[in-house]
Amino acid sequence: MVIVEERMDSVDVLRLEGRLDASSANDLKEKVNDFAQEKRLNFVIDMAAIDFIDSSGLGSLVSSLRSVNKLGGDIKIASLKDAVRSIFELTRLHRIFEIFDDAEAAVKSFEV
Amino acid sequence: MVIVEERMDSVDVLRLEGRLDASSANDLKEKVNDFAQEKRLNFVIDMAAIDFIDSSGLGSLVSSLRSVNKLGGDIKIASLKDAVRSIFELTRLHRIFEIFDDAEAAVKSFEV
Amino acid sequence: MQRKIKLVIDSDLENIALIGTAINKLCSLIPLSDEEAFQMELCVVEAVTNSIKHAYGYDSEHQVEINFVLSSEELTVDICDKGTPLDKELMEKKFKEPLECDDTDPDNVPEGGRGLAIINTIMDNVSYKSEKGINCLTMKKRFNLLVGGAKGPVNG
Amino acid sequence: MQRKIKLVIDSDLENIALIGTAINKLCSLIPLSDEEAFQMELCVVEAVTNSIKHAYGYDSEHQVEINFVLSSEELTVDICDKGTPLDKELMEKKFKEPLECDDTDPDNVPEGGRGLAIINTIMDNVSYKSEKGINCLTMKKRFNLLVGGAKGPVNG
Ligand SMILES: Nc1ncnc2c1ncn2[C@@H]1O[C@H](COP(=O)(O)OP(=O)(O)O)[C@@H](O)[C@H]1O
Ligand SMILES: Nc1ncnc2c1ncn2[C@@H]1O[C@H](COP(=O)(O)OP(=O)(O)O)[C@@H](O)[C@H]1O
Repeated sequence: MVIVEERMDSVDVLRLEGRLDASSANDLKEKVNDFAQEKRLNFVIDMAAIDFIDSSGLGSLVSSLRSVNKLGGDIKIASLKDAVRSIFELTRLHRIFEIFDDAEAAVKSFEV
Repeated sequence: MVIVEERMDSVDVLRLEGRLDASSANDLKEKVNDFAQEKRLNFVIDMAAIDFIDSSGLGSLVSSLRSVNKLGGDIKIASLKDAVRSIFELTRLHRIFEIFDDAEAAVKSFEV
Repeated sequence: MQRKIKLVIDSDLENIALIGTAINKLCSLIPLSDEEAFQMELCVVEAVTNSIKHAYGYDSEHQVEINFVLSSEELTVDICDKGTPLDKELMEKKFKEPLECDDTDPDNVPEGGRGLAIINTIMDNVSYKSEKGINCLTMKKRFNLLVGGAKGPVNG
Repeated sequence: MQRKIKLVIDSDLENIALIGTAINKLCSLIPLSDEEAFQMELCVVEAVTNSIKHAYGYDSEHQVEINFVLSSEELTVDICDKGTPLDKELMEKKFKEPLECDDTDPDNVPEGGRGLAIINTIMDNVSYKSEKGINCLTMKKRFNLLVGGAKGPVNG
Protein backbone atom coordinates (compact mmCIF):
# COMPACT_ATOMS: atom_id res chain seq x y z
CA MET A 1 0.00 0.00 0.00
CA VAL A 2 1.08 3.55 -0.70
CA ILE A 3 0.01 6.55 1.42
CA VAL A 4 -0.04 9.92 -0.32
CA GLU A 5 -0.31 12.89 2.05
CA GLU A 6 -2.01 16.16 1.28
CA ARG A 7 -3.08 19.03 3.50
CA MET A 8 -6.39 20.79 2.77
CA ASP A 9 -7.40 23.66 5.07
CA SER A 10 -6.24 22.29 8.40
CA VAL A 11 -7.12 18.69 7.63
CA ASP A 12 -4.64 15.96 6.67
CA VAL A 13 -5.90 13.97 3.72
CA LEU A 14 -4.30 10.53 3.45
CA ARG A 15 -4.90 8.98 0.04
CA LEU A 16 -4.40 5.22 0.25
CA GLU A 17 -3.48 3.16 -2.82
CA GLY A 18 -3.44 -0.60 -3.18
CA ARG A 19 -4.44 -3.12 -0.53
CA LEU A 20 -5.22 -2.28 3.10
CA ASP A 21 -4.60 -5.67 4.72
CA ALA A 22 -2.50 -7.22 7.49
CA SER A 23 0.72 -6.35 5.66
CA SER A 24 -0.09 -2.63 5.51
CA ALA A 25 -2.38 -2.06 8.52
CA ASN A 26 0.52 -0.94 10.72
CA ASP A 27 1.72 1.57 8.10
CA LEU A 28 -1.56 3.43 8.43
CA LYS A 29 -1.61 3.31 12.24
CA GLU A 30 1.96 4.61 12.39
CA LYS A 31 1.26 7.40 9.94
CA VAL A 32 -1.73 8.59 11.96
CA ASN A 33 0.23 8.35 15.22
CA ASP A 34 3.12 10.34 13.74
CA PHE A 35 0.76 13.15 12.79
CA ALA A 36 -1.03 12.97 16.15
CA GLN A 37 2.30 13.54 17.92
CA GLU A 38 2.55 16.81 15.99
CA LYS A 39 -0.96 17.68 17.17
CA ARG A 40 -2.43 17.15 13.73
CA LEU A 41 -5.62 15.39 14.71
CA ASN A 42 -8.14 15.79 11.91
CA PHE A 43 -7.92 13.33 9.04
CA VAL A 44 -9.67 12.34 5.88
CA ILE A 45 -8.79 8.86 4.65
CA ASP A 46 -9.41 8.83 0.91
CA MET A 47 -9.85 5.23 -0.24
CA ALA A 48 -10.59 5.87 -3.93
CA ALA A 49 -7.56 3.79 -4.91
CA ILE A 50 -8.04 0.99 -2.38
CA ASP A 51 -9.02 -2.20 -4.22
CA PHE A 52 -9.07 -4.49 -1.24
CA ILE A 53 -9.62 -4.25 2.50
CA ASP A 54 -9.87 -6.99 5.12
CA SER A 55 -10.57 -7.18 8.85
CA SER A 56 -6.96 -6.21 9.67
CA GLY A 57 -7.30 -3.12 7.48
CA LEU A 58 -10.60 -2.22 9.10
CA GLY A 59 -8.99 -2.80 12.50
CA SER A 60 -6.29 -0.26 11.69
CA LEU A 61 -8.98 2.31 10.91
CA VAL A 62 -10.85 1.63 14.17
CA SER A 63 -7.64 1.81 16.17
CA SER A 64 -6.59 5.08 14.47
CA LEU A 65 -10.02 6.57 15.10
CA ARG A 66 -9.83 5.66 18.76
CA SER A 67 -6.42 7.19 19.28
CA VAL A 68 -7.26 10.53 17.63
CA ASN A 69 -10.70 10.65 19.30
CA LYS A 70 -8.95 10.47 22.66
CA LEU A 71 -7.02 13.62 21.75
CA GLY A 72 -10.09 15.45 20.49
CA GLY A 73 -9.58 14.76 16.77
CA ASP A 74 -11.54 12.81 14.18
CA ILE A 75 -11.16 10.61 11.10
CA LYS A 76 -13.60 10.74 8.18
CA ILE A 77 -13.64 8.29 5.31
CA ALA A 78 -14.04 9.25 1.64
CA SER A 79 -14.48 7.64 -1.78
CA LEU A 80 -15.19 3.99 -1.09
CA LYS A 81 -15.39 1.63 -4.04
CA ASP A 82 -18.52 -0.53 -3.99
CA ALA A 83 -16.78 -3.72 -2.90
CA VAL A 84 -14.92 -1.92 -0.12
CA ARG A 85 -18.09 -0.19 1.05
CA SER A 86 -19.85 -3.55 1.22
CA ILE A 87 -17.25 -4.76 3.73
CA PHE A 88 -17.80 -1.66 5.87
CA GLU A 89 -21.48 -2.53 5.83
CA LEU A 90 -20.97 -6.23 6.48
CA THR A 91 -18.99 -5.37 9.61
CA ARG A 92 -21.31 -2.45 10.52
CA LEU A 93 -18.36 -0.06 10.61
CA HIS A 94 -20.27 2.38 8.43
CA ARG A 95 -22.03 3.25 11.68
CA ILE A 96 -18.77 4.19 13.41
CA PHE A 97 -17.24 6.29 10.64
CA GLU A 98 -18.67 9.23 8.78
CA ILE A 99 -18.34 8.30 5.11
CA PHE A 100 -18.32 10.85 2.27
CA ASP A 101 -18.47 10.57 -1.50
CA ASP A 102 -15.22 12.48 -1.96
CA ALA A 103 -12.35 13.94 0.03
CA GLU A 104 -13.50 17.55 -0.53
CA ALA A 105 -16.87 16.92 1.09
CA ALA A 106 -15.17 15.13 3.97
CA VAL A 107 -12.76 18.06 4.52
CA LYS A 108 -15.64 20.54 4.46
CA SER A 109 -17.46 18.58 7.16
CA PHE A 110 -14.70 19.56 9.58
CA GLU A 111 -15.38 23.29 9.06
CA VAL A 112 -18.67 23.47 10.92
CA MET B 1 -14.71 -22.57 -24.87
CA VAL B 2 -18.22 -22.28 -26.27
CA ILE B 3 -19.01 -22.29 -30.00
CA VAL B 4 -22.18 -20.50 -31.06
CA GLU B 5 -23.28 -21.27 -34.64
CA GLU B 6 -25.09 -18.90 -36.93
CA ARG B 7 -25.74 -19.01 -40.66
CA MET B 8 -25.54 -15.73 -42.64
CA ASP B 9 -26.22 -15.94 -46.40
CA SER B 10 -24.48 -19.23 -47.20
CA VAL B 11 -21.66 -18.74 -44.74
CA ASP B 12 -21.37 -20.45 -41.35
CA VAL B 13 -20.39 -18.01 -38.66
CA LEU B 14 -18.82 -19.65 -35.62
CA ARG B 15 -18.72 -17.31 -32.65
CA LEU B 16 -16.13 -18.52 -30.16
CA GLU B 17 -16.32 -17.61 -26.47
CA GLY B 18 -13.69 -18.12 -23.79
CA ARG B 19 -10.23 -19.57 -24.27
CA LEU B 20 -8.97 -21.16 -27.49
CA ASP B 21 -6.15 -23.32 -26.10
CA ALA B 22 -5.03 -26.95 -26.08
CA SER B 23 -8.12 -27.99 -24.15
CA SER B 24 -10.50 -26.58 -26.77
CA ALA B 25 -8.49 -26.73 -30.03
CA ASN B 26 -10.01 -30.08 -30.99
CA ASP B 27 -13.56 -28.82 -30.45
CA LEU B 28 -13.03 -26.24 -33.17
CA LYS B 29 -11.40 -28.68 -35.59
CA GLU B 30 -14.23 -31.18 -35.09
CA LYS B 31 -16.89 -28.56 -35.58
CA VAL B 32 -15.36 -27.42 -38.87
CA ASN B 33 -14.93 -31.01 -40.04
CA ASP B 34 -18.55 -31.85 -39.19
CA PHE B 35 -19.74 -28.95 -41.35
CA ALA B 36 -17.30 -29.83 -44.12
CA GLN B 37 -18.82 -33.32 -44.30
CA GLU B 38 -22.14 -31.66 -45.06
CA LYS B 39 -20.42 -29.65 -47.79
CA ARG B 40 -20.61 -26.44 -45.80
CA LEU B 41 -17.20 -25.04 -46.59
CA ASN B 42 -17.23 -21.29 -46.05
CA PHE B 43 -16.68 -20.06 -42.52
CA VAL B 44 -16.28 -16.91 -40.53
CA ILE B 45 -14.69 -17.42 -37.14
CA ASP B 46 -15.83 -14.56 -34.93
CA MET B 47 -13.39 -14.17 -32.04
CA ALA B 48 -14.95 -11.12 -30.35
CA ALA B 49 -15.46 -13.12 -27.15
CA ILE B 50 -12.09 -14.92 -27.18
CA ASP B 51 -9.94 -13.62 -24.32
CA PHE B 52 -7.02 -15.94 -24.79
CA ILE B 53 -5.39 -17.89 -27.60
CA ASP B 54 -2.16 -19.90 -27.64
CA SER B 55 -0.17 -21.82 -30.22
CA SER B 56 -2.48 -24.85 -29.93
CA GLY B 57 -5.47 -22.61 -30.64
CA LEU B 58 -3.71 -21.04 -33.61
CA GLY B 59 -2.77 -24.54 -34.80
CA SER B 60 -6.46 -25.54 -34.82
CA LEU B 61 -7.23 -22.55 -37.05
CA VAL B 62 -4.41 -23.41 -39.48
CA SER B 63 -5.47 -27.05 -39.60
CA SER B 64 -9.12 -26.11 -40.18
CA LEU B 65 -8.12 -23.70 -42.92
CA ARG B 66 -6.09 -26.38 -44.66
CA SER B 67 -8.85 -28.95 -44.60
CA VAL B 68 -11.53 -26.63 -46.02
CA ASN B 69 -9.10 -25.13 -48.56
CA LYS B 70 -8.57 -28.63 -49.92
CA LEU B 71 -12.30 -28.89 -50.57
CA GLY B 72 -12.51 -25.46 -52.17
CA GLY B 73 -13.76 -23.57 -49.11
CA ASP B 74 -12.30 -20.81 -46.97
CA ILE B 75 -12.11 -19.50 -43.40
CA LYS B 76 -12.05 -15.81 -42.57
CA ILE B 77 -11.39 -14.37 -39.15
CA ALA B 78 -13.35 -11.53 -37.53
CA SER B 79 -13.30 -9.29 -34.44
CA LEU B 80 -9.93 -9.89 -32.83
CA LYS B 81 -9.26 -8.29 -29.45
CA ASP B 82 -5.96 -6.41 -29.36
CA ALA B 83 -4.11 -9.00 -27.31
CA VAL B 84 -5.32 -11.84 -29.53
CA ARG B 85 -4.43 -9.91 -32.68
CA SER B 86 -0.93 -9.34 -31.33
CA ILE B 87 -0.42 -13.13 -31.15
CA PHE B 88 -1.55 -13.52 -34.76
CA GLU B 89 1.05 -10.92 -35.67
CA LEU B 90 3.78 -12.42 -33.49
CA THR B 91 3.33 -15.75 -35.28
CA ARG B 92 2.80 -14.07 -38.68
CA LEU B 93 -0.53 -15.86 -39.10
CA HIS B 94 -2.19 -12.56 -40.02
CA ARG B 95 -0.58 -13.22 -43.41
CA ILE B 96 -2.34 -16.59 -43.81
CA PHE B 97 -5.81 -15.52 -42.76
CA GLU B 98 -7.97 -12.71 -44.02
CA ILE B 99 -8.94 -10.76 -40.91
CA PHE B 100 -11.99 -8.46 -40.71
CA ASP B 101 -13.20 -5.97 -38.14
CA ASP B 102 -16.54 -7.72 -37.73
CA ALA B 103 -18.39 -10.85 -38.84
CA GLU B 104 -20.66 -8.97 -41.26
CA ALA B 105 -17.72 -7.64 -43.27
CA ALA B 106 -16.16 -11.10 -43.31
CA VAL B 107 -19.40 -12.68 -44.57
CA LYS B 108 -19.71 -10.02 -47.28
CA SER B 109 -16.20 -10.79 -48.53
CA PHE B 110 -17.44 -14.24 -49.61
CA GLU B 111 -20.03 -12.70 -51.93
CA VAL B 112 -17.64 -11.44 -54.60
CA MET C 1 -15.90 -32.51 -13.93
CA GLN C 2 -13.69 -30.91 -11.34
CA ARG C 3 -10.93 -28.39 -11.84
CA LYS C 4 -8.35 -27.86 -9.16
CA ILE C 5 -5.35 -25.68 -8.44
CA LYS C 6 -3.09 -25.58 -5.42
CA LEU C 7 -1.42 -22.34 -4.33
CA VAL C 8 1.47 -22.32 -1.86
CA ILE C 9 3.18 -19.38 -0.17
CA ASP C 10 5.74 -18.90 2.54
CA SER C 11 4.09 -17.68 5.73
CA ASP C 12 4.92 -14.02 5.17
CA LEU C 13 2.20 -11.35 5.19
CA GLU C 14 3.82 -9.83 2.09
CA ASN C 15 2.73 -12.86 0.05
CA ILE C 16 -0.96 -12.51 0.87
CA ALA C 17 -1.54 -10.04 -1.97
CA LEU C 18 -0.43 -12.77 -4.40
CA ILE C 19 -2.96 -15.23 -2.99
CA GLY C 20 -5.78 -12.69 -2.87
CA THR C 21 -5.18 -11.48 -6.42
CA ALA C 22 -5.04 -15.01 -7.81
CA ILE C 23 -8.17 -16.17 -5.95
CA ASN C 24 -10.18 -13.13 -7.04
CA LYS C 25 -9.37 -13.70 -10.68
CA LEU C 26 -9.90 -17.47 -10.48
CA CYS C 27 -13.45 -16.66 -9.37
CA SER C 28 -14.03 -15.02 -12.75
CA LEU C 29 -14.09 -18.57 -14.16
CA ILE C 30 -17.33 -19.24 -12.31
CA PRO C 31 -20.58 -17.32 -12.38
CA LEU C 32 -19.91 -15.08 -9.41
CA SER C 33 -20.48 -11.34 -9.48
CA ASP C 34 -17.51 -9.03 -8.92
CA GLU C 35 -18.76 -8.43 -5.39
CA GLU C 36 -18.95 -12.15 -4.71
CA ALA C 37 -15.43 -12.63 -6.11
CA PHE C 38 -14.23 -9.90 -3.75
CA GLN C 39 -15.92 -11.71 -0.87
CA MET C 40 -14.22 -15.01 -1.79
CA GLU C 41 -10.89 -13.15 -1.87
CA LEU C 42 -11.69 -11.63 1.53
CA CYS C 43 -12.46 -15.01 3.14
CA VAL C 44 -9.29 -16.60 1.79
CA VAL C 45 -7.19 -13.62 2.88
CA GLU C 46 -8.71 -13.75 6.39
CA ALA C 47 -7.93 -17.46 6.67
CA VAL C 48 -4.39 -17.17 5.33
CA THR C 49 -3.73 -14.20 7.63
CA ASN C 50 -4.94 -16.31 10.57
CA SER C 51 -2.55 -19.13 9.66
CA ILE C 52 0.39 -16.73 9.48
CA LYS C 53 -0.58 -14.80 12.64
CA HIS C 54 -1.98 -17.46 14.93
CA ALA C 55 -0.77 -20.84 13.67
CA TYR C 56 2.80 -19.66 12.93
CA GLY C 57 3.07 -16.57 15.17
CA TYR C 58 4.33 -14.45 12.24
CA ASP C 59 7.29 -16.79 11.65
CA SER C 60 7.84 -16.63 7.88
CA GLU C 61 9.78 -19.90 7.60
CA HIS C 62 6.67 -22.04 7.11
CA GLN C 63 4.15 -22.57 4.37
CA VAL C 64 0.46 -22.05 3.84
CA GLU C 65 -1.26 -24.16 1.22
CA ILE C 66 -4.52 -23.23 -0.48
CA ASN C 67 -6.54 -25.70 -2.53
CA PHE C 68 -9.06 -24.16 -4.90
CA VAL C 69 -11.50 -26.73 -6.28
CA LEU C 70 -14.26 -25.96 -8.77
CA SER C 71 -17.01 -28.44 -9.37
CA SER C 72 -20.10 -27.75 -11.41
CA GLU C 73 -22.08 -26.19 -8.56
CA GLU C 74 -19.68 -25.45 -5.77
CA LEU C 75 -16.39 -23.77 -5.01
CA THR C 76 -14.36 -25.38 -2.23
CA VAL C 77 -11.28 -23.69 -0.83
CA ASP C 78 -9.20 -25.10 1.93
CA ILE C 79 -6.40 -23.31 3.71
CA CYS C 80 -3.87 -25.55 5.41
CA ASP C 81 -0.98 -24.94 7.78
CA LYS C 82 1.25 -27.06 10.01
CA GLY C 83 1.29 -24.70 13.00
CA THR C 84 -0.59 -24.43 16.29
CA PRO C 85 -4.13 -25.58 15.62
CA LEU C 86 -7.21 -23.42 16.03
CA ASP C 87 -9.30 -24.27 19.08
CA LYS C 88 -12.56 -25.57 17.62
CA GLU C 89 -14.65 -24.32 20.55
CA LEU C 90 -13.24 -20.84 20.04
CA MET C 91 -14.12 -21.15 16.37
CA GLU C 92 -17.71 -22.11 17.10
CA LYS C 93 -17.96 -19.25 19.57
CA LYS C 94 -16.62 -16.80 16.95
CA PHE C 95 -19.09 -18.15 14.41
CA LYS C 96 -21.96 -17.32 16.75
CA GLU C 97 -20.77 -13.81 17.57
CA PRO C 98 -22.75 -11.35 15.52
CA LEU C 99 -20.81 -8.92 13.37
CA GLU C 100 -23.41 -6.40 14.45
CA CYS C 101 -22.11 -4.21 17.25
CA ASP C 102 -24.82 -2.38 19.11
CA ASP C 103 -22.62 0.39 20.29
CA THR C 104 -21.57 3.22 18.03
CA ASP C 105 -18.93 4.46 20.49
CA PRO C 106 -15.58 3.60 18.86
CA ASP C 107 -14.14 2.73 22.28
CA ASN C 108 -16.53 -0.18 22.50
CA VAL C 109 -15.89 -1.43 18.99
CA PRO C 110 -13.28 -4.18 18.93
CA GLU C 111 -10.21 -3.60 16.77
CA GLY C 112 -9.86 -7.22 15.64
CA GLY C 113 -11.49 -10.57 16.05
CA ARG C 114 -13.80 -10.38 13.06
CA GLY C 115 -12.03 -12.76 10.67
CA LEU C 116 -13.81 -16.01 11.46
CA ALA C 117 -17.20 -14.28 11.78
CA ILE C 118 -16.73 -12.72 8.33
CA ILE C 119 -15.85 -16.10 6.82
CA ASN C 120 -18.85 -17.74 8.46
CA THR C 121 -21.20 -14.98 7.27
CA ILE C 122 -20.07 -15.10 3.65
CA MET C 123 -19.53 -18.81 3.08
CA ASP C 124 -22.22 -21.49 2.88
CA ASN C 125 -20.23 -23.99 4.91
CA VAL C 126 -17.07 -23.78 7.02
CA SER C 127 -15.27 -26.60 8.82
CA TYR C 128 -11.90 -27.17 10.45
CA LYS C 129 -9.81 -30.29 10.81
CA SER C 130 -6.48 -30.90 12.48
CA GLU C 131 -4.94 -34.26 11.64
CA LYS C 132 -1.35 -35.51 11.84
CA GLY C 133 -0.04 -32.00 12.34
CA ILE C 134 -1.88 -30.61 9.32
CA ASN C 135 -4.65 -28.11 10.00
CA CYS C 136 -7.16 -27.25 7.29
CA LEU C 137 -9.98 -24.75 7.30
CA THR C 138 -12.40 -25.76 4.55
CA MET C 139 -14.96 -23.36 3.16
CA LYS C 140 -17.61 -23.92 0.52
CA LYS C 141 -19.67 -21.59 -1.61
CA ARG C 142 -22.45 -22.88 -3.85
CA PHE C 143 -23.21 -21.10 -7.06
CA ASN C 144 -25.70 -21.55 -9.81
CA LEU C 145 -24.52 -22.05 -13.36
CA LEU C 146 -27.71 -20.56 -14.75
CA VAL C 147 -27.98 -17.34 -12.78
CA GLY C 148 -25.15 -15.36 -11.20
CA GLY C 149 -22.45 -13.34 -12.83
CA ALA C 150 -23.14 -14.63 -16.35
CA LYS C 151 -19.45 -15.12 -16.93
CA GLY C 152 -20.01 -18.22 -19.05
CA PRO C 153 -19.86 -21.87 -18.08
CA VAL C 154 -17.20 -23.40 -15.85
CA ASN C 155 -15.71 -25.35 -18.70
CA GLY C 156 -15.31 -22.24 -20.82
CA MET D 1 12.33 -8.00 -1.25
CA GLN D 2 10.99 -11.02 -3.06
CA ARG D 3 7.44 -12.26 -3.24
CA LYS D 4 6.74 -15.80 -4.28
CA ILE D 5 3.81 -18.07 -4.95
CA LYS D 6 3.74 -21.68 -6.08
CA LEU D 7 0.87 -23.01 -8.21
CA VAL D 8 0.30 -26.73 -8.68
CA ILE D 9 -2.13 -28.53 -10.98
CA ASP D 10 -2.77 -32.09 -12.04
CA SER D 11 -1.51 -32.67 -15.58
CA ASP D 12 -4.89 -32.24 -17.22
CA LEU D 13 -5.40 -29.72 -20.03
CA GLU D 14 -8.66 -28.64 -18.35
CA ASN D 15 -6.63 -27.10 -15.50
CA ILE D 16 -4.59 -24.82 -17.74
CA ALA D 17 -7.24 -22.09 -17.71
CA LEU D 18 -6.79 -21.88 -13.93
CA ILE D 19 -3.05 -21.37 -14.29
CA GLY D 20 -3.36 -18.86 -17.12
CA THR D 21 -6.01 -16.81 -15.35
CA ALA D 22 -4.03 -16.68 -12.12
CA ILE D 23 -0.74 -15.78 -13.84
CA ASN D 24 -2.33 -13.02 -15.90
CA LYS D 25 -3.81 -11.38 -12.82
CA LEU D 26 -0.66 -11.82 -10.74
CA CYS D 27 1.10 -9.76 -13.41
CA SER D 28 -1.17 -6.83 -12.49
CA LEU D 29 0.94 -6.57 -9.32
CA ILE D 30 3.92 -5.48 -11.41
CA PRO D 31 4.20 -2.65 -13.89
CA LEU D 32 3.37 -4.63 -17.01
CA SER D 33 0.88 -3.45 -19.59
CA ASP D 34 -2.21 -5.58 -20.26
CA GLU D 35 -0.56 -6.82 -23.44
CA GLU D 36 2.58 -7.81 -21.56
CA ALA D 37 0.49 -9.61 -18.93
CA PHE D 38 -1.23 -11.50 -21.75
CA GLN D 39 2.17 -12.45 -23.13
CA MET D 40 3.34 -13.74 -19.73
CA GLU D 41 0.14 -15.81 -19.54
CA LEU D 42 0.81 -17.12 -23.05
CA CYS D 43 4.36 -18.22 -22.23
CA VAL D 44 3.30 -20.00 -19.05
CA VAL D 45 0.39 -21.70 -20.84
CA GLU D 46 2.72 -22.85 -23.64
CA ALA D 47 5.17 -24.31 -21.13
CA VAL D 48 2.50 -26.01 -19.02
CA THR D 49 0.87 -27.43 -22.16
CA ASN D 50 4.26 -28.82 -23.20
CA SER D 51 4.72 -30.54 -19.85
CA ILE D 52 1.29 -32.16 -20.09
CA LYS D 53 1.64 -33.10 -23.77
CA HIS D 54 5.28 -34.03 -24.13
CA ALA D 55 6.63 -34.76 -20.65
CA TYR D 56 3.55 -36.70 -19.49
CA GLY D 57 2.01 -37.77 -22.83
CA TYR D 58 -1.41 -36.44 -21.79
CA ASP D 59 -1.51 -38.68 -18.71
CA SER D 60 -3.43 -36.64 -16.14
CA GLU D 61 -2.17 -38.52 -13.06
CA HIS D 62 0.88 -36.30 -12.64
CA GLN D 63 1.54 -32.78 -11.49
CA VAL D 64 2.93 -29.61 -12.97
CA GLU D 65 4.35 -27.03 -10.59
CA ILE D 66 4.74 -23.34 -11.40
CA ASN D 67 6.84 -20.99 -9.28
CA PHE D 68 6.09 -17.30 -9.73
CA VAL D 69 8.76 -15.09 -8.17
CA LEU D 70 8.68 -11.31 -8.14
CA SER D 71 11.75 -9.35 -7.26
CA SER D 72 12.07 -5.61 -7.62
CA GLU D 73 13.12 -5.67 -11.27
CA GLU D 74 12.41 -9.12 -12.60
CA LEU D 75 9.70 -11.72 -12.86
CA THR D 76 10.92 -15.32 -12.82
CA VAL D 77 8.57 -18.18 -13.58
CA ASP D 78 9.61 -21.77 -13.63
CA ILE D 79 7.49 -24.66 -14.83
CA CYS D 80 8.47 -28.05 -13.48
CA ASP D 81 7.42 -31.60 -14.25
CA LYS D 82 8.70 -35.10 -13.45
CA GLY D 83 8.13 -36.60 -16.91
CA THR D 84 10.25 -37.26 -19.98
CA PRO D 85 12.76 -34.44 -20.21
CA LEU D 86 12.96 -32.00 -23.11
CA ASP D 87 15.94 -32.57 -25.39
CA LYS D 88 18.09 -29.45 -24.92
CA GLU D 89 19.44 -29.57 -28.46
CA LEU D 90 15.90 -29.63 -29.81
CA MET D 91 15.11 -26.66 -27.57
CA GLU D 92 18.07 -24.65 -28.87
CA LYS D 93 17.05 -25.51 -32.43
CA LYS D 94 13.47 -24.37 -31.76
CA PHE D 95 14.78 -21.15 -30.21
CA LYS D 96 16.64 -20.38 -33.42
CA GLU D 97 13.73 -21.14 -35.75
CA PRO D 98 12.15 -17.89 -36.79
CA LEU D 99 8.44 -17.48 -36.17
CA GLU D 100 8.42 -15.77 -39.54
CA CYS D 101 7.22 -18.13 -42.25
CA ASP D 102 8.05 -16.96 -45.73
CA ASP D 103 5.28 -18.86 -47.39
CA THR D 104 1.71 -17.63 -47.34
CA ASP D 105 0.36 -20.94 -48.66
CA PRO D 106 -1.44 -22.55 -45.69
CA ASP D 107 -0.20 -25.98 -46.78
CA ASN D 108 3.33 -24.89 -46.02
CA VAL D 109 2.50 -23.34 -42.67
CA PRO D 110 3.11 -25.75 -39.81
CA GLU D 111 0.17 -26.51 -37.54
CA GLY D 112 2.20 -26.75 -34.35
CA GLY D 113 5.73 -26.44 -33.10
CA ARG D 114 5.62 -22.75 -32.21
CA GLY D 115 5.49 -22.96 -28.41
CA LEU D 116 9.18 -22.76 -27.54
CA ALA D 117 9.84 -20.14 -30.22
CA ILE D 118 7.04 -17.96 -28.80
CA ILE D 119 8.47 -18.28 -25.30
CA ASN D 120 11.96 -17.43 -26.51
CA THR D 121 10.69 -14.40 -28.44
CA ILE D 122 8.72 -12.92 -25.56
CA MET D 123 10.96 -13.67 -22.59
CA ASP D 124 14.32 -12.04 -21.81
CA ASN D 125 15.89 -15.29 -20.72
CA VAL D 126 14.90 -18.96 -20.96
CA SER D 127 16.75 -21.97 -19.60
CA TYR D 128 16.02 -25.63 -18.93
CA LYS D 129 17.34 -28.00 -16.31
CA SER D 130 16.70 -31.67 -15.70
CA GLU D 131 18.02 -32.92 -12.37
CA LYS D 132 17.10 -35.95 -10.24
CA GLY D 133 14.00 -36.56 -12.30
CA ILE D 134 12.73 -32.99 -11.95
CA ASN D 135 12.64 -30.91 -15.13
CA CYS D 136 12.27 -27.15 -14.93
CA LEU D 137 11.93 -24.57 -17.67
CA THR D 138 12.88 -21.19 -16.21
CA MET D 139 11.91 -17.95 -17.88
CA LYS D 140 12.68 -14.41 -16.87
CA LYS D 141 11.21 -11.05 -17.79
CA ARG D 142 12.76 -7.81 -16.64
CA PHE D 143 10.56 -4.83 -15.99
CA ASN D 144 11.13 -1.32 -14.91
CA LEU D 145 9.45 0.00 -11.81
CA LEU D 146 9.51 3.54 -13.16
CA VAL D 147 8.09 3.06 -16.64
CA GLY D 148 5.79 0.28 -17.79
CA GLY D 149 2.14 -0.28 -17.03
CA ALA D 150 2.01 2.28 -14.20
CA LYS D 151 0.13 -0.18 -12.02
CA GLY D 152 1.87 1.03 -8.87
CA PRO D 153 4.87 -0.38 -7.06
CA VAL D 154 5.50 -4.06 -6.42
CA ASN D 155 4.99 -3.69 -2.70
CA GLY D 156 1.58 -2.06 -3.16
N1 LIG E 1 -5.55 -20.66 11.65
C1 LIG E 1 -5.60 -20.48 12.99
N2 LIG E 1 -4.75 -21.15 13.79
C2 LIG E 1 -4.78 -20.98 15.11
N3 LIG E 1 -5.62 -20.15 15.76
C3 LIG E 1 -6.49 -19.43 15.02
C4 LIG E 1 -6.52 -19.56 13.60
N4 LIG E 1 -7.49 -18.74 13.13
C5 LIG E 1 -8.04 -18.14 14.21
N5 LIG E 1 -7.44 -18.54 15.36
C6 LIG E 1 -7.82 -18.11 16.73
O1 LIG E 1 -9.16 -17.60 16.67
C7 LIG E 1 -9.19 -16.23 17.09
C8 LIG E 1 -10.22 -15.44 16.28
O2 LIG E 1 -9.79 -15.31 14.92
P1 LIG E 1 -10.41 -14.18 14.02
O3 LIG E 1 -11.89 -14.21 14.18
O4 LIG E 1 -9.91 -14.38 12.64
O5 LIG E 1 -9.90 -12.80 14.61
P2 LIG E 1 -8.40 -12.25 14.83
O6 LIG E 1 -7.50 -13.04 13.94
O7 LIG E 1 -8.48 -10.81 14.46
O8 LIG E 1 -8.10 -12.45 16.30
C9 LIG E 1 -7.77 -15.73 16.92
O9 LIG E 1 -7.48 -14.63 17.76
C10 LIG E 1 -6.96 -16.98 17.24
O10 LIG E 1 -6.84 -17.14 18.64
N1 LIG F 1 8.28 -29.89 -21.36
C1 LIG F 1 8.71 -30.68 -22.38
N2 LIG F 1 9.07 -31.95 -22.13
C2 LIG F 1 9.48 -32.74 -23.11
N3 LIG F 1 9.57 -32.37 -24.41
C3 LIG F 1 9.22 -31.13 -24.73
C4 LIG F 1 8.77 -30.22 -23.74
N4 LIG F 1 8.49 -29.04 -24.35
C5 LIG F 1 8.77 -29.22 -25.66
N5 LIG F 1 9.20 -30.47 -25.90
C6 LIG F 1 9.64 -30.99 -27.23
O1 LIG F 1 9.95 -29.86 -28.04
C7 LIG F 1 9.12 -29.86 -29.22
C8 LIG F 1 8.77 -28.43 -29.61
O2 LIG F 1 7.91 -27.84 -28.66
P1 LIG F 1 7.03 -26.59 -29.04
O3 LIG F 1 7.91 -25.59 -29.72
O4 LIG F 1 6.35 -26.11 -27.80
O5 LIG F 1 5.97 -27.10 -30.11
P2 LIG F 1 4.83 -28.24 -30.00
O6 LIG F 1 4.58 -28.47 -28.56
O7 LIG F 1 3.65 -27.66 -30.71
O8 LIG F 1 5.41 -29.43 -30.69
C9 LIG F 1 7.93 -30.69 -28.86
O9 LIG F 1 7.30 -31.26 -29.99
C10 LIG F 1 8.55 -31.75 -27.94
O10 LIG F 1 9.17 -32.75 -28.70
